[in-house]
Amino acid sequence: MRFDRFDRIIGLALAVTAIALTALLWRGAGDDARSGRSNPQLEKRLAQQAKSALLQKIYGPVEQLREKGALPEALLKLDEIARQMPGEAHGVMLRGEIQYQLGALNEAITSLSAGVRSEPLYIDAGSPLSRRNLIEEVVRLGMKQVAPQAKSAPENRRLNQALTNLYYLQSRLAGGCE
Amino acid sequence: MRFDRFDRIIGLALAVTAIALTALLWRGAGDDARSGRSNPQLEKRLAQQAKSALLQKIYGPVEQLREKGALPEALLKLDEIARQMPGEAHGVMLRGEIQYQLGALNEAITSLSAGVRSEPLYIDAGSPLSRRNLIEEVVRLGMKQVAPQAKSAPENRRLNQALTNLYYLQSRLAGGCE
Amino acid sequence: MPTLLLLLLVFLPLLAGCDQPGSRPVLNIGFMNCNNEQETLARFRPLTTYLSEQVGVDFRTVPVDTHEFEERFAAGDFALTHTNSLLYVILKENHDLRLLLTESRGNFGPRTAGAIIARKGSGITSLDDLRGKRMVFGPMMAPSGYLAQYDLMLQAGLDPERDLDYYAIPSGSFKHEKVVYGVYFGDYDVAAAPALDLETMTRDGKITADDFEILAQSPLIPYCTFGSAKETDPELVTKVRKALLALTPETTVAIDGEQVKVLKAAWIDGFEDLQDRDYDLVRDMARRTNMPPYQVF
Amino acid sequence: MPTLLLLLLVFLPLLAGCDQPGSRPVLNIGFMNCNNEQETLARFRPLTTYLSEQVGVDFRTVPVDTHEFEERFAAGDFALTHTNSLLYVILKENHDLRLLLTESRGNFGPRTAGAIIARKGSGITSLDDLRGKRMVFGPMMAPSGYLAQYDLMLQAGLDPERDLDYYAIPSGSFKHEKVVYGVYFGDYDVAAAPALDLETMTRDGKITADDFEILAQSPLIPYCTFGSAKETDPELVTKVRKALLALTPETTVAIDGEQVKVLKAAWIDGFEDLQDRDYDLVRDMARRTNMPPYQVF
Repeated sequence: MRFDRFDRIIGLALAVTAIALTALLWRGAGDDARSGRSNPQLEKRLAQQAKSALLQKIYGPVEQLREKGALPEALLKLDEIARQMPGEAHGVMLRGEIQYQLGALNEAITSLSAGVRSEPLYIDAGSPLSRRNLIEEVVRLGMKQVAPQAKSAPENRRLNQALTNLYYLQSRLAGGCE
Repeated sequence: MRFDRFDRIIGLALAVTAIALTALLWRGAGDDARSGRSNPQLEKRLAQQAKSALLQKIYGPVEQLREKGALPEALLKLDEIARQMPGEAHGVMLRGEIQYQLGALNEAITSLSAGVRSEPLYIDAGSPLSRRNLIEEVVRLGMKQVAPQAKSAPENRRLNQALTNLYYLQSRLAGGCE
Repeated sequence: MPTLLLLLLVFLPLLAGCDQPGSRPVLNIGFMNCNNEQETLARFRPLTTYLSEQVGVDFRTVPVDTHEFEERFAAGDFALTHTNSLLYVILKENHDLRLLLTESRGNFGPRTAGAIIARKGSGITSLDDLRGKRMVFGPMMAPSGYLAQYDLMLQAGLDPERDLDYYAIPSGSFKHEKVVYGVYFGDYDVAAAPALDLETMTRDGKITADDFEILAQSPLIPYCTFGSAKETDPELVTKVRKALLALTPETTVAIDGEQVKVLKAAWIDGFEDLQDRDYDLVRDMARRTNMPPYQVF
Repeated sequence: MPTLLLLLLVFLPLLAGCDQPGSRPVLNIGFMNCNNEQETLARFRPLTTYLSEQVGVDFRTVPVDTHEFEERFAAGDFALTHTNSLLYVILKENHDLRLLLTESRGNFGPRTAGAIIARKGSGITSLDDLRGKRMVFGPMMAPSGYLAQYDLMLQAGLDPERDLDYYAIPSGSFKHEKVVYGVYFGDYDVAAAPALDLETMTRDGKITADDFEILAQSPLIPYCTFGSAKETDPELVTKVRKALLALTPETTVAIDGEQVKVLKAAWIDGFEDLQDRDYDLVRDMARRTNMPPYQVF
């Protein structure tokens, strides 16, 4: 129930996507009619494109603000979107990126690892969603700045959580599983 | 600790009162010097006067608003004072009076009985603080309007609390103890 | 359509994990949003949890925007409703909603009032001074933030549509707080402010009694109200009623790893047994101001 | 003086019943009031109760107004302090306060920033446009509501005392919210708003990102800070530190008949181990703006 309005956004998005996909598949049916079955590869790519378009639409204003350097405004816009979709992976990744750009390194690590945990595509070099370069940069800096702090303060739960998150991102960069 | 600022108000008031009383007692000392001891009756009356003056000072703006018929404003002023002195008996009695005048009978009963519980002088016909007439009027109306409702709804905790408060006020009017 | 399923799966984790229905019957309680959904859930989930425990069914807390409440109620979405008094009157008139109990809070218990305020020192001291002024109202369906004040003005011979310079309704959430700040900061000359919001903002120290003139205050009208759909099992309604009346300020419930006081969380002092005829004042106001359920064009 | 006693007895019931000291040592923690005492107590009494349990002494929650904090601290009233970063710097400089831990909250964790905002569409889009405008600041001692913005303006070659039409500080409590509303409702052209308040007001739906232009935002400076008086037993300070760092979002404590989450009640995400040199940014700002502890006349 917490995401009641989000329910509706998603409902709407699903409806739109359903119509678009039906249209696409119907057009595709001409080419594919011989085989008599749908193509799972195609469907997967279509789903990815639909999701990507939806994310673009939702987070477009954030990207625009970020591109013109209005980072505080971009962050506020994210806060606004997060009211309806708290914890949504794309928003969390964007937040991490802006936090990093504004100098909040620990918070960026928290956000980026949360984002990757819920959507591994963000670390996948081949994905259009990929934020791999950013993550590499953050991990490099984090290992230099956060890791020594955390190791010298074993009782500091939050620092050590940041370290755990760093190790997690590092292992995902190296291709490891959770 | 909840009444930290009230501590200070009271501290200040006590200091002022102390100075005033010292002055008075010192003047009185001329008359009373023969007996060589202070007069407990006199001291009690002085304390009552000091308290009464303090209450007058604190609640004066409420009384002024009430007298010119600005009841909602008077109530707001009480809300404002209640921030520093929640539950103070004089404020609670004034609140009850205004609630009654604005037609909130049950709430007036709650306030008036709370006020009398913490300061019995309010029901004492001889006290300068007396609100006995008001209480009589409220009890009369309450017995007519609230009591039958409460009796017909034995499961209604709030109505029956109002009835209990009515009985309490009635017994205090009759001179009974708690 | 596996694609849709895929898309659904992508977002599904976000939708899970609020109310966990068990094997017991699941019933929705529609709660009218005051400021926003998060606030509504934070306020009423403890109450809903308490009711589920007491009544032995799984109630769900459903936050509903005012403007879509009637439609969803008509569609049978809610076994019980928690709305303001005007929405109660509308749902009663159009869909036979049954009165359950009225919520009690603040100086006037189960009733509340609407005030028309101006900034102190503005020179505006009576309703007559409103002519040609800029006014800010609360949301259209708010009994003590719009209806009561609109009615006060009509009764005083003022037509808000003609006699004001203009009037506005603030955007976004926290509209009642905003109308007060709108006058406080001089953007508007006068505002339609619920007495209860003036009370709580004063108690919070946001404003003081000296900041405003109260030009007029409406009679007391019922505050937020629980109702039950006519289809809802009467025995269950009786149990809910009993459970609500049995609540004391000390009653707690376990929720999200905390043990919280139910009434405190919901900002409620208690419940009162008002009668349907107590809402006639609201009905009269709605008739005079041409509001639903009596609106004619 | 029996009369005084009598008077005291009359009011005494009002003063009793908050923290019940046992036979253990009693120590005060001074908490800087943000909005008002009630709010401070509601936020920090669970935390204080938790610390008492963990450390084995009776801590008392003492709300303190900003302007009297230094005097009371100097008088030895507080074993521990919870203040903003500027007050930490002042108490450290003048009374050798020791840094304990920094509170973490919001987008920037243990740090926060001050923003200068204008209403979208006002035509004000850069700091240069501030000349001749009406501005509203937060309270004088607020690092992210006054100090940072004042400093941003000086650094941009603007003197708030000369180059603005005028500037004001709102009265009463909730000053940070009021500066935002002051611009929202057009009473002021620009405001000094803490980034954290913009964040929470946006999350509450009170404002949207589109309502404002952010003309400038300061670098990140430390947020609220726990400190310990130099007289406080170092062993006890270590225990407090450990207890604070051990807090998780799930940690609860029994208080007033409820079992509540300590961090949630206090609006805190956690604690961070900043170093004193992390506060040098605040010191530089205080020097540039001629604020305490470096104020010269």
